[in-house]
Amino acid sequence: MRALFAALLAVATAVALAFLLLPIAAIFLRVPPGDLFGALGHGVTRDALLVSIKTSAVAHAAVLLIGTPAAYLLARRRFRGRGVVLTLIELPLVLPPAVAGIALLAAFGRVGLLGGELDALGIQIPFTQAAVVLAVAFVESPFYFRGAIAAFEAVDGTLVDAARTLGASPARVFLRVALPLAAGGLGAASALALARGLGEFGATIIFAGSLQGVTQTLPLAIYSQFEQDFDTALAISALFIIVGALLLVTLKLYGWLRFASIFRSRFAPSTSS
Amino acid sequence: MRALFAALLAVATAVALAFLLLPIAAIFLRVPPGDLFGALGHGVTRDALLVSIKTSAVAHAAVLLIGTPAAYLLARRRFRGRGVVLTLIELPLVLPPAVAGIALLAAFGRVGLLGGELDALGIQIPFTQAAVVLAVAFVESPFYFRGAIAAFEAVDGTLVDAARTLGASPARVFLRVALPLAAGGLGAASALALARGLGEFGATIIFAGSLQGVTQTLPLAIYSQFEQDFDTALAISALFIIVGALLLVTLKLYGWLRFASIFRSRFAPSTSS
Amino acid sequence: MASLRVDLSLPLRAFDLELALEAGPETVALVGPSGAGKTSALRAIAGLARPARGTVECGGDVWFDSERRIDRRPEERSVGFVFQEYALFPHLSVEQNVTFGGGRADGLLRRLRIEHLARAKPSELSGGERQRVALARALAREPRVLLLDEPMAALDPHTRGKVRAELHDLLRELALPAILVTHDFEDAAALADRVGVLVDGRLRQLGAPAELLGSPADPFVAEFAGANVLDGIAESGPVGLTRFHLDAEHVVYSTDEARGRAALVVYPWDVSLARLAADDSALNHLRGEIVSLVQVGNRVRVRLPFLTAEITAASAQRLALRPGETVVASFKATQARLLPAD
Amino acid sequence: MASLRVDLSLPLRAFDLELALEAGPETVALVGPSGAGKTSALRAIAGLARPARGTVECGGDVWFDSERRIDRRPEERSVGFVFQEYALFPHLSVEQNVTFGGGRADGLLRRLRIEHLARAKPSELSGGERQRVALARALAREPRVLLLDEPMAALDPHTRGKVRAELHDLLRELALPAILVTHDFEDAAALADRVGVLVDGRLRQLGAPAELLGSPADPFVAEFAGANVLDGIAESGPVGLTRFHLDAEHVVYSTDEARGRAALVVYPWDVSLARLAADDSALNHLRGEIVSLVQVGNRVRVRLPFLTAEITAASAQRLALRPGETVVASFKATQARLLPAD
Amino acid sequence: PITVFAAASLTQVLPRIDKGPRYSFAGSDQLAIQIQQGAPADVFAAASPKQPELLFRNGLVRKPVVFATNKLIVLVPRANPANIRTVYDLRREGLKIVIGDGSVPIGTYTRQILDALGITAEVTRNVVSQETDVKGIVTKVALGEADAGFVYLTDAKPVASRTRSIALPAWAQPAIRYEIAVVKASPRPEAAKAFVKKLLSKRGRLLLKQAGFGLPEQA
Ligand SMILES: Nc1ncnc2c1ncn2[C@@H]1O[C@H](COP(=O)(O)OP(=O)(O)OP(=O)(O)O)[C@@H](O)[C@H]1O
Ligand SMILES: Nc1ncnc2c1ncn2[C@@H]1O[C@H](COP(=O)(O)OP(=O)(O)OP(=O)(O)O)[C@@H](O)[C@H]1O
Ligand SMILES: [Mg+2]
Ligand SMILES: [Mg+2]
Repeated sequence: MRALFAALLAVATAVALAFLLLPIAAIFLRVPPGDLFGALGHGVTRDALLVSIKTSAVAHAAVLLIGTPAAYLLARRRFRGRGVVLTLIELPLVLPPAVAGIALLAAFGRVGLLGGELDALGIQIPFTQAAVVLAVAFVESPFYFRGAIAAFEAVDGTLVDAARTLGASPARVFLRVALPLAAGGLGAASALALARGLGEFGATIIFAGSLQGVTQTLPLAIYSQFEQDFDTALAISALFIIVGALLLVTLKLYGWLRFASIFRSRFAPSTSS
Repeated sequence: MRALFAALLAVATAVALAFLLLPIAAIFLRVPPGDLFGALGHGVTRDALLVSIKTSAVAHAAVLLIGTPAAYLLARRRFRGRGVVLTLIELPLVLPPAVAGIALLAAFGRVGLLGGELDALGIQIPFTQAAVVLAVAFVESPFYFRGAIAAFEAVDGTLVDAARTLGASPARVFLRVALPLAAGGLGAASALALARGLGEFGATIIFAGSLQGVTQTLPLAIYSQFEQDFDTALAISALFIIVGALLLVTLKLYGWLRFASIFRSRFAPSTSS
Repeated sequence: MASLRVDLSLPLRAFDLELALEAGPETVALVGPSGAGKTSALRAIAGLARPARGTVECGGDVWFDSERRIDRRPEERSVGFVFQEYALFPHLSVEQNVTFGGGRADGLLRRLRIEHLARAKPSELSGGERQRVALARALAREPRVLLLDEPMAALDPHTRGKVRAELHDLLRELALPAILVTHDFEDAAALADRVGVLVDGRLRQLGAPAELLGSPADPFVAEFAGANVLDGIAESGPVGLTRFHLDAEHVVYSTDEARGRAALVVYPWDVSLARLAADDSALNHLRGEIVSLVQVGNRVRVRLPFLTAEITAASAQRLALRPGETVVASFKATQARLLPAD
Repeated sequence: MASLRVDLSLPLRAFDLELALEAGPETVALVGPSGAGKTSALRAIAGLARPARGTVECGGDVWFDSERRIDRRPEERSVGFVFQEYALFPHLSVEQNVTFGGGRADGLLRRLRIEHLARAKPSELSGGERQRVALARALAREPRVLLLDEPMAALDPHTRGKVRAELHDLLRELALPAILVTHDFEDAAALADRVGVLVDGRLRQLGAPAELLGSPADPFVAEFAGANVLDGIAESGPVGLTRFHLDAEHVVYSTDEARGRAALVVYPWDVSLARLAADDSALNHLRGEIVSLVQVGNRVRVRLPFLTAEITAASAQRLALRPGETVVASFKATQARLLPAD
Repeated sequence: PITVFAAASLTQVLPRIDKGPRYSFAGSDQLAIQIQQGAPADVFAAASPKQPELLFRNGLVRKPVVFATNKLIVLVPRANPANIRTVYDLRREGLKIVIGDGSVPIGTYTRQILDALGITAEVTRNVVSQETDVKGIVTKVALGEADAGFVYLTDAKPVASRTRSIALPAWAQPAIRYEIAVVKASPRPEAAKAFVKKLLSKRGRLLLKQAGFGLPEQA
């Protein structure tokens, strides 16, 4: 009985890991190591890599900058319909990428909801890097939100109370207490979101199109490569997986430390203050 | 200063919500309510809906059944390289759907890694519903894993110790203590994973193809509808959003209760036992 | 000299907290069982909880007044709050914790003998050290009122004695209105000028420790102060005495007046023990088997079926008491107070 | 009758826990400051922590033996464990909690007077009730050893007194080997036949409460037992006395032998107070200002710069003591024990 | 029933010709990849000769045959905000034009016709997106995001209500041939061949014509 259960757990874990890792391994087995870095040679790949990095960085920064305070508010305020809001925030998760793309067009496109207003301002989003940024932000932000709200909810309320009785303004409470204490959770959420954003494909191609050096991200490049040269496509994919893995590892293992330390140093009190 | 900060939070939240919800709202504005339910009339839609429900259900069941014990083991055992494993599990998150599809083909395809073995067993996975199930499971399981592991880690260790001193076997500890106590977190993770699985597109179309009534899920149907009748496609998209929303709400608000109660009733001790 | 005036009603889950008290530059302790509303009271004073109605004033200015719609934010009230588990900021050093609200740390750290810990993180401190850091932090902004929520609860009794003494001296020096929450009557007696017993959100009694010991307002207070509380029926007895029936056969007498259901209160140290009942009319006798003997300091607590007696180790020796033996517990009718039953 | 024999060494973060003790059908208390290793000791006995070496035996059979590579799983050892915060299963009713390990609940619930709570969830219980449920659960499988980790700590002192008494009786009835962890010496003295003082993983002393009070092995134990501990330098003094220098001007005498740095131990209740030093050679006198007066029961604790005296409320009255006044504290040289300094 | 892998642009017409088989519609190249990976297809109908010929060379399919031709058109939103009348208007600065990626047939054809018309440079300047998929082009024009896009004549049908088509000079049209081939691995070669026959039959050709396809001169 005992042995049975132990075996059961072990098997389940083995199956799960095998299932998740086998396909990834398979890709590598398909790719001659030469191609792997050969892929980097491709102008297409390099351009795409740059676009991906640039757009992900901007999108992620935006998500952090806006998402963090928003998550803080949603985590601390208790208002009616809060549950609904929290659910709505996760809605984009359900959308098939194509639908997400259409949705973005319907909202920010030339003939979209805000098309007129944006036009008036002389802003045109579709087919620009701005569009890529929006698409990436749209698909990744729900992931960050989830994690960030949870992280802020986990911050011990009495520490906040303590800060207030010590005369700290809400802003100070946020910067000096909530943020540093939530840093761990925020870091993890940020990693997850960034990862998801990097892999974004469907929404981008519909909302931003695909133009080398402008809106063609790595996933788009991979896709267009399939049509031409399957092996290069695989090589780029493998490359992509490596990048992703490195990203996850760094962010997960060291990210939150950095994250935390930033705030500590940045907002650490000085007796003179 | 105080007002400023309060305003800042409010604005951030408003922007975030607007950004996430506007596109979704926009789609509905694009769709005449008539079409919305007209869409349900389409044979294609109905078939796709069925396929989606069927495959998601099976995939999700599999993920829960295998993922839960695996998550339990990973959450409780402390072994070297645990961090690595936890990261590998999240790797599929980074993959662009298309790459995921290729990866699955490379692993389970006829000429894939296991192609020979599977052939020998007379099993053919690609382009069958089994393939859809695998694709969905592959993209959704990392989400469940993350949540489930966290949920199990959150279970108070002394409760487990208590159960053991009361003579409970590991299996009993799992069923009677860990599972019910983690139910809340498991429910949430399950909801997120299911949502993600429903929207799956890229991996499915490559690994399972798009055969109406067999492997054509709702997202695929929407895509192929663009080819035939644009407005219907939009309508189905809108429909899809509604389904997704309902799903999330029910699962999030009531799901975990059900989840929990299942285990309570199922595994509740009876003085006779 | 600032004084704190509180008169408020705060709705809690199970009941409303009704608190009215005024404190000059003195320490007032709030004691009471868990869930009585002690912490809630402090939170209301600090502005962390909003009373349904009432007023909170400190010296001249008004912190809260439901009628005048005044409700100053916690950060605008000048309170020093020491939280139940100290609530130190785990990510900040001791010094950063203390100076969080502004002000300088070194003076306080020296005074509380923790200057050598200035750079340490709270997680590296012992319970006693944490408590001092919490105090220093609360005092750093020179608050006009000090609120302490079970400052000793998190300490092991070994450090507890020391810390209690230090805290006592500190409170005397500061001479501010200080509200000290505890559920230990001894802590309260040791640290406070006045003690209020809070039960289910109501102040049962407020007075000097000796007062509560000497004339407890109700059985609950008496029990809290360490007395034996026996339930029974009172009826008029011989000349100016009240006859009190514990049960069918056991009867005792009290000089207090009472009729019907009542509670008889007698302190363990007013109960003497003997092998045989000395025949003395004014004395109450209760015969019973010794359940347990516990030495505390130079005294021994002897537990009997009805009550507990506390006698000197010396006389316990002399009587050579053992568990299971039958003894007679005696106490004067004048020391048997009668209170209306709860 | 089963007896528990423990002799183990368990590596902890800061130090190794070295524990050797044998317990018959009696209650042995482990007291000590926070972090001393008390909980770890219980965990090792229950099989929740694995010692580096040693043996754990109960009655005939061996639960752990590093040499013979024996390590029975917790679920296969027959221990009843009451955890520090009770660790009741929040999702199960009281009855389900108690019967979790099998066995029937009703008898125990009745005996512990909680049968009316059978259907309640732990979250709906008071501290005292939780503790009883935890006890019932631990006893349901009729364990051969009972381990209690601070069973009283989570109680407010009001319920504490009652519960302590009940627990005492229960332990007597059960007559099992029981290890009771607490960091309160009074609880230990009240509940245990023998008390072990654990500090930094080492048993400083193990004996009957009276023994620890009467002849503490070291200053730490003495302090734990409530004594004044004064540091100073000892040198040979007049006829069979040891001269003990507290500082430049203050000197006291003891009948114990000691040289060099040492600790002087004297219990508060052995210290008497007077306005003027009675001239009595065998008596030690220390003059000082009263720091504080605290009434505890019918006694008053008077804190002076060097030590604390405990006198009867009556004599405190007679002397009309006030904080700030100067008094003379006296104690016999025979009551001033000298111990090697820590 | 047999399984037919067919180019997305055949989504509507094939079921009309024969509702028997199971169809999987996708980009011709995707289908090719899937067949290489062992997809259980019996018939492969592609929007260009490229992939069928490739698979034929690799011995995965039998000899492909041409069964339809197609034309390129310029698709513009019904509102036609850029007011485009002829292909030459596409040279105008600041337009938003969507074309196929060089890697997909629609892209290659588009480049050919632009060269033929000699307006490659000017038009390419206006290209805002190179789609890997005709759907992408159609969608963007249909939603009015792009001013114009080059697509197959047959792709205009589903979005007729939202767009208008601008014909391109016949002399510049590249030869766009749809080829169909029976997959070698097919377990039901007879049924597969039968399907191909149906497609080439009179009725098949008629329906293809109605759907807007051109027809190859009978072999
Ligand atoms: N924010 C709140 N809203 C409503 N009721 C509350 C709130 N916080 C606590 N309570 C309830 O008020 C009662 C008193 O809580 P409080 O913490 O003040 O008790 P306490 O005397 O401090 O107890 P303890 O001695 O255990 O700290 C409890 O029954 C609690 O459930
Ligand atoms: N699993 C562990 N591994 C290593 N060290 C541990 C472990 N658990 C606790 N410790 C350390 O062992 C020491 C004793 O811990 P323990 O909980 O036994 O002390 P304790 O006497 O029970 O304290 P308290 O009275 O606060 O409960 C502490 O310093 C703690 O940091
Ligand atoms: Mg409290
Ligand atoms: Mg402990």
